[in-house]
Amino acid sequence: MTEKFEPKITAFVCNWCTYAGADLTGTSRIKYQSNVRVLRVPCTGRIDFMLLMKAFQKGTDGVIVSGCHPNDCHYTSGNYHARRRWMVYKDLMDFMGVDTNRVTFSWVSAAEGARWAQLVNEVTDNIRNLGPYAEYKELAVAGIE
Amino acid sequence: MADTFKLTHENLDSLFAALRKDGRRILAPVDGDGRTELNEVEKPSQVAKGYIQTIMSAKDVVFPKVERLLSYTTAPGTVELHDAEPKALPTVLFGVRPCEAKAFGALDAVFNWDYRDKFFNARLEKMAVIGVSCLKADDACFCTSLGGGPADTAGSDILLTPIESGYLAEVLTVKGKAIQALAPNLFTPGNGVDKAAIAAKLEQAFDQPALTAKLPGMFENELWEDQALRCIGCGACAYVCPTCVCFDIQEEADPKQGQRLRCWDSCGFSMFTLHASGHNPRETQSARWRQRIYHKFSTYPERYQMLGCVGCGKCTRACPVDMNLREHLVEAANV
Amino acid sequence: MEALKQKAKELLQNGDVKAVLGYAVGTAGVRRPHFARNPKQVDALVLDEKCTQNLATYLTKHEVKHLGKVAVVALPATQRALLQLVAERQLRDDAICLLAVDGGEVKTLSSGAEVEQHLALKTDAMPAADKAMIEKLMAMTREQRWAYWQQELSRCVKCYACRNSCPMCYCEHCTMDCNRPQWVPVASHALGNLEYHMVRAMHLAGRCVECGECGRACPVGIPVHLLTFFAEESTAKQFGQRAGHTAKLDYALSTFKPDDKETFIR
Amino acid sequence: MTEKNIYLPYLMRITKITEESPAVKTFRLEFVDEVAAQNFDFKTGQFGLYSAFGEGESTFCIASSPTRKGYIECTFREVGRVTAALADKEVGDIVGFRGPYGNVFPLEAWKGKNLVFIAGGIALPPLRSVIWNCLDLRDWFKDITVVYGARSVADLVYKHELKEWTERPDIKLVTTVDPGGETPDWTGKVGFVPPVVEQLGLSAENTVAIVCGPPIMIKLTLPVLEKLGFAPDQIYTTLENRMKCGLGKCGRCNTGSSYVCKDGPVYTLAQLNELPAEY
Amino acid sequence: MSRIGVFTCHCGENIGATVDCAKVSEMCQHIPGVVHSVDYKYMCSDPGQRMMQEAIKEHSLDGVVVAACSPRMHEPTFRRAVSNAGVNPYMCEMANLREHCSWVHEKSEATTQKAADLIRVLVEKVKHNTPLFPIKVPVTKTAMVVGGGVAGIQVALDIANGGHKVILVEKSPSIGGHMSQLSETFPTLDCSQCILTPRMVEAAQHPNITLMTYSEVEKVDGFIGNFKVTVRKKARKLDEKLCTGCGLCIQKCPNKKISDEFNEGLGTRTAIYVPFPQAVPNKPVIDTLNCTFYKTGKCKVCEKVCPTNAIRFEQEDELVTLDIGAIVLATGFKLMKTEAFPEYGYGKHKDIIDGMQFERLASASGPTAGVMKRPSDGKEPETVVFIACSGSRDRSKGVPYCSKVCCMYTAKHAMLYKHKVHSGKAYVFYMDIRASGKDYDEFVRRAIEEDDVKYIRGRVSKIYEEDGKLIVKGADTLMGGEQVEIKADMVVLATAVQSNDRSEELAQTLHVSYDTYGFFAEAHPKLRPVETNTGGIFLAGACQAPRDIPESVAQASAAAAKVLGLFSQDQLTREPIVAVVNRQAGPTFSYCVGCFLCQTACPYQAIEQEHITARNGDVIKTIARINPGLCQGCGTCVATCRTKAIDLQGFSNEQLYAEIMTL
Ligand SMILES: Cc1cc2nc3c(=O)[nH]c(=O)nc-3n(C[C@H](O)[C@H](O)[C@H](O)COP(=O)(O)OP(=O)(O)OC[C@H]3O[C@@H](n4cnc5c(N)ncnc54)[C@H](O)[C@@H]3O)c2cc1C
Ligand SMILES: Cc1cc2nc3c(=O)[nH]c(=O)nc-3n(C[C@H](O)[C@H](O)[C@H](O)COP(=O)(O)OP(=O)(O)OC[C@H]3O[C@@H](n4cnc5c(N)ncnc54)[C@H](O)[C@@H]3O)c2cc1C
Ligand code: SF4
Ligand code: SF4
Ligand code: SF4
Ligand code: SF4
Ligand code: SF4
Ligand code: SF4
Repeated sequence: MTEKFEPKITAFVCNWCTYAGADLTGTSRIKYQSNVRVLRVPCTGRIDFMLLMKAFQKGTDGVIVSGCHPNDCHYTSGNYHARRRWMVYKDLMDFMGVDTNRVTFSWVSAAEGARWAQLVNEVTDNIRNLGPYAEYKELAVAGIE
Repeated sequence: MADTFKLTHENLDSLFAALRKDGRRILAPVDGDGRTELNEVEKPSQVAKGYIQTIMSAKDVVFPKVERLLSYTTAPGTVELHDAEPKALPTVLFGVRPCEAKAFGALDAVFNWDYRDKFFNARLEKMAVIGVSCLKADDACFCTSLGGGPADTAGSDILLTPIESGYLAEVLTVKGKAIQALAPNLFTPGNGVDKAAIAAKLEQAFDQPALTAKLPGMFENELWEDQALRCIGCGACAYVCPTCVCFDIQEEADPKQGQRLRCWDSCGFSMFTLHASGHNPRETQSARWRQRIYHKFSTYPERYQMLGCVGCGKCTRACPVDMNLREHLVEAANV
Repeated sequence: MEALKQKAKELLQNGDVKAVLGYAVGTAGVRRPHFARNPKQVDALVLDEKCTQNLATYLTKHEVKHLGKVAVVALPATQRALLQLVAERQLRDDAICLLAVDGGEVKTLSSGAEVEQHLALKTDAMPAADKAMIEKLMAMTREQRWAYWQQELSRCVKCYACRNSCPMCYCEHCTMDCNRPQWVPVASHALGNLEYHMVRAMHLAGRCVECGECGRACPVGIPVHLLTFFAEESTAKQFGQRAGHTAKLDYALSTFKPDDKETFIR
Repeated sequence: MTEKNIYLPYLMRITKITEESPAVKTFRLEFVDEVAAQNFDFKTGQFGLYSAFGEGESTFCIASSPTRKGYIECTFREVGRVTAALADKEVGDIVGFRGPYGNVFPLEAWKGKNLVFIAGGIALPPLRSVIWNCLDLRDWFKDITVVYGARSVADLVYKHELKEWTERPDIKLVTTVDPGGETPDWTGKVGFVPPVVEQLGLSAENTVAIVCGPPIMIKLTLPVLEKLGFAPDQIYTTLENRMKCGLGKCGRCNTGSSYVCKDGPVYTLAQLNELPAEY
Repeated sequence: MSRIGVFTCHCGENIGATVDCAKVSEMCQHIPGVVHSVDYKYMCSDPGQRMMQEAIKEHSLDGVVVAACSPRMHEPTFRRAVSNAGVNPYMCEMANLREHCSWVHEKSEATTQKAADLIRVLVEKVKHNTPLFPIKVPVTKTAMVVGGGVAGIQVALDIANGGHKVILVEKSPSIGGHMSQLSETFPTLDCSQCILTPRMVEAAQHPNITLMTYSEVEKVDGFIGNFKVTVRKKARKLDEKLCTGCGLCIQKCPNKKISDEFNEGLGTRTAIYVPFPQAVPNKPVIDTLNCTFYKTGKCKVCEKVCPTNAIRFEQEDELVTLDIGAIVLATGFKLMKTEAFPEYGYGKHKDIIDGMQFERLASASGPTAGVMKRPSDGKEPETVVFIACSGSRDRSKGVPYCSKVCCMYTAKHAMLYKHKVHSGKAYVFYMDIRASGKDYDEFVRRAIEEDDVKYIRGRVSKIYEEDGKLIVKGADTLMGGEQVEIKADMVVLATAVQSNDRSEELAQTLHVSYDTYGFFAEAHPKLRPVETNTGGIFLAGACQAPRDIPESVAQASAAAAKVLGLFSQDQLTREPIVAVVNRQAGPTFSYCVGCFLCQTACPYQAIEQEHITARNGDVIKTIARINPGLCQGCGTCVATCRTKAIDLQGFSNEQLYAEIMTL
């Protein structure tokens, strides 16, 4: 493999804050790296941990999960529920040996266009340094005779 | 009739070396973490001592828990199919018990009944069994009730019976002979040891032919519901069973490519026969439990003129709620 | 023991219950669940430290529900499971009849509230060995933990004994059975096994009553209970809510506090 | 020795799709491979496993008649993962097909007899194959009567063919819909299948009845047939136990020692009476 | 399905300059399911939309992906366009090539590739989209206002004037709330009764308003547009229709020494009474706790004197169930009691009073007819100390929040006192002066500058009695913490504004959220300040947080506007992005096992129980049901449900799964 490693980043973002924030990044013409693919959901509350699991199966090297800041949830408390879910899921992933450096949880509001760009760049650089997340990807082909 | 030889411990060491040199992997029961399971070994010293049975059966050598049946790539308007070739490694199964050795016959009956299953056959062909007779039996065992026995030769290519200073070796089949031919001088002439005297003693627990004869008339007996009440409907018994052959075919795919996998399944699962309409021919756990018994002791004899159970007792040992098959069969036989 | 048998017979004879679910001696002396449906079958009941199964598992099974009211010989873990089942509306008070044995005394607990009261007197923490194992795992590097679980889970055959023996895995249609979409691969390969156990542990976070039944049930000896224990401890530690302690719903993952910690959030 | 992979399907191209009723479609499938097409043969009553690549396989009977060469047809209802994926397909798309499997309707044995086909709902497909087969061998048989019922007019499948059968003199078609399922211009009967059968005044004499439909319909129709004097071995039906392989291996479809995939799907009532009721 | 069209927009140069749109369009041609893929300069323009509609017809497309700007911008546009071409609007998705791609990346291969990827993901989504139809909910155009303070009265009047029926439920015998107790009001010092009473009368006489005083909400079922509210009409022991309000009964009632709530315990009333002379309705109630007849079985004087025979001793509470479309909560607040302060003697000193008591002392209609007399001995107080922030902004002993009105009413009180007792001295202890309303700071200045009220910045540490005087000890922080000691005749504590007793209970009855202090929670602190989380229930006045009159009234009108907006439709049309619980054939009926763990996760209490019954009525299974009238489509329940029994339309499991699988 001579090709330079370009990480695959998947972002799960809520419609009202982070997606809108990322829109603002666009309208402000702030540049960031193009590795990220954004999946829009209504609310962080909708982000089932299984979605993250599947993203890793499909070879994502890094995941961003982001939504409204606490107290700013469009649905008042979806993000609070999501936050608890992440707290446990992150713990569990770590316990099972999944690399939690591969998941970045964040709050990016609709006003934080610059923050979104910064977040994506940080995560992309970080994952580029960590290298491909082979462990999980390889699971998908292992164990079949 | 089989040719009987002696195989000393040292010679067994050499036989292992010879087998490995011939490019075969040797799978044998190995102790670890309080369990005895089949694992690849290099020398006899690695083989577990004192075990009665492994928990899992050896069936995954010929019928792995997941196996690729085919794969394909798709693009708009086209599908390209790729046949799958089983990765059948030359394998010697060492130390499996006579009951388990016999079980391959029950698998063969299903896999080659009418349609021949190339995956099973490719693996079976590359496999040879060096069975080892049992000197001990436990409360789960009931091979003798099913026409087998602790030193039964059926299914083994070579059957070893431990004797002082080594083994009595019965070379039983062409495959057995081929193994012997790898190092003929290791097999020294055997004398007339009384196998039966050495092997474990296990009383016949019930009259199987009589049971088989009466099962068709007992279908509606409430015994089944009584017995099944404790069963939690998991797949442990089927998954450890050397003869259980039920499988599921599953698709794993993304928009561009996919593969079709065969994986173990169990008739005890509540979804096993469930239709999309919600209709389920075997709605209750008792119906599913009954199916397990009938399949092995009524359907098999009728269909394949053999039993679908070898009395190894693995299911009993694996069952989290101690559904003792022997005990249940005795109960049925006494109805 | 005699008191228990006496009580069991009484209940059956009076028609208060249709069966008494307890333990009996099984193969080679192991203890097995035992349904005594008539006074004669009561005689087989035993109760000693070898009895481990969480009998609450049976209370949600169709076939057992079908019997009618069942009295259950209840270890503390069984009681916790029952409370959680009540909280999750799987059992109504009028279906509860637990026989809690303390020394020679048999106590009949016939409502969630009574069980709650009874349990409050008991402390029955996670077995030391399991605790130690979790600590040992956490002391490893992440890579070592990954290797450990990969090794352990490679033996899993997806027989679902762990799930089916779990009192809290009562779902009629488990996520694993969900095929639209097929969240978790059915096959028991590396991915299918990891994801199955990950999903199950997440489902037990905040719901696991720490009976350890799943780990005990596993025919190939995978300590899967460590996963659910860990998930439960994680919720208990972070949110102060624990499963199996109250008959009222107090599920950590469907409630929240605005000031839950979020140090990991950037 | 390389054996054939019995799980490998034929690739088939969809050449025609008919929307029969809401959620029910008929595919006409032609072999992609010429040679396979040449060698392929089946008999009425048999079934196959159809693949939607990406989702899996599903079992349907072959709904076309073996007398119509060059293609096979299947009719299916969208109920789950595979059938939904199939329902998404377009003309020109490729699907997989394994088969034919199972036993057949004994047309030879029916020679010289009257035939009564009784079908309910989506269960017409297996009968459609045999009906067309019989019509194509019309002089083998005496009277052919078809009773077909559906929940509502919209649920009737093969509307074109029903029309054709009505117009043909050599087949008597009676259609009925459940009360409430009729439309203003409905000319057929209104009522459930069993009473409609009873009113027809059929004679069991030298007649075979082929019954296919939801369990409840079958259950209520059999007594009617018995009353009319049909003996169990004069009544045929097909079973639809769940199956994964179709090859007598996966272990799902058996009822007693009879494997629906091999000994079925066609059974006489006499045979079914011998089997445990696990279907 | 799966005849999908992809329409890639250049957005002039906005996308086109960075992303190779032609190439993207070409790449999309090869995605399975895509039967048509084109690019165009301005997709949102009329010709662009027309082109799209024609393509839909020509290629019989059943799904569309528009690759253009943010869906937050033009999703409605394109969904409408698609819909006009005969395709369900929810079969259209937008890939965001502008904000999420061309505007944030440099022109490159990778950027073009990303554009194609974004489209591919959405094509997979569209394949799993299903046509959705707006949800219609009927609206009962009757509002209920709970609480008849100034806020509640204002809401009722606004809605009534908007042409809709209003039911105003007030728990006490008269409407008016706290404002009716006030003497004069800041910042204008006009007489509270004078401005409020006309409103009260207007409300009582309005043809669209039904007053239900002496009544409380017992139970609320249903959802926005369709509530069923059960109200308990407490027994007045009086036939309201017969009573003319003549007051004879009150005059003759022998039981005259009952402490008077309206006068905050500073006066007395009879057992049959109206709370205050201007009460609306002016019909008495019998206080059964204090009535001699109820205590001894004898008396019935009132019955004898009543000229219209209106007294009904046997009358019972009555439960009335009403169909209501919207509810406005305006239940106000309560004041912290002086008993709460150990350092001020636990309310034992009669001359340490709270703000409301001072209002009554100052009120012309109050127990002293507006003459300044201190409660203990009726003497005119020469020195009065006012202590602001009594309990407010006090994390340790009181409440952490600012009660908002105290600064202002304390200034008002000091002024009123000075106006009545010209020689008197008024001191105010304060922490900060928060006077940020219109004319508010001027008002405080006036107190200090014109009326010579002495403001001391600091806390009072202790008050004790000595020689008939109240010694007030405190520190003046502006003078470097110098100790001050004032000998006062009366002390007025500006005690904290708190949520009403039992407000949590009421919130639970109505399924609205409340904060730690029992104030009802607004749906969004900034953008939806008068709505609650529960659709169709709104907030006005001090029940949401401490508020003064202008704010309460403004909020009341805002809530009324929301109700009128809701009532302007015969049916509510809601986006079908709602959760649904799986249903299927028996014997399973649903994947739902009825654990109801999802119920507490839902921010909108949209999850109800549904019983699946056999023909004979036996409950076979109890499962969750999502009320589409309440569900807002956040999807939190979907992620909570273990068995995947719930799914969210528009963002379903299959859709998201398909998106990920194509990553
Ligand atoms: C011999 C035979 C002939 C059949 N002929 C037809 C036919 O002509 N037309 C037709 O529409 N259907 C027919 N069926 C039923 C059809 O096989 C099922 O409806 C279909 O397999 C559902 O598959 P699915 O993958 O879409 O459902 P899934 O998403 O997989 O879920 C539904 C589950 O029900 C299972 N299932 C299996 N067998 C049946 C069954 N018999 N009925 C209902 N569910 C079943 C499926 O395997 C699956 O596991 C036939 C079945 C058999 C056995
Ligand atoms: C001492 C003091 C002086 C003040 N002076 C001024 C001033 O000068 N200027 C100014 O602008 N503001 C002043 N305020 C603030 C003012 O009183 C409030 O802003 C105003 O009363 C709020 O009105 P409301 O309708 O929200 O609540 P409230 O006036 O409290 O009215 C609520 C009503 O709801 C009723 N209620 C409560 N619970 C229920 C229930 N469960 N069911 C039915 N009915 C119920 C109550 O009986 C009451 O009638 C002062 C406040 C205090 C404490
Ligand atoms: S059924 Fe049990 S005893 Fe029989 S072969 Fe299988 S595992 Fe052995
Ligand atoms: S018999 Fe035991 S192992 Fe088998 S399904 Fe029942 S509980 Fe599981
Ligand atoms: S694993 Fe989850 S979905 Fe499955 S039974 Fe257990 S709790 Fe239910
Ligand atoms: S019991 Fe063990 S082998 Fe079976 S599914 Fe659970 S972990 Fe896997
Ligand atoms: S929808 Fe899911 S979470 Fe809600 S009650 Fe049903 S099973 Fe439980
Ligand atoms: S989607 Fe959100 S609002 Fe709707 S029912 Fe679920 S949790 Fe409640």
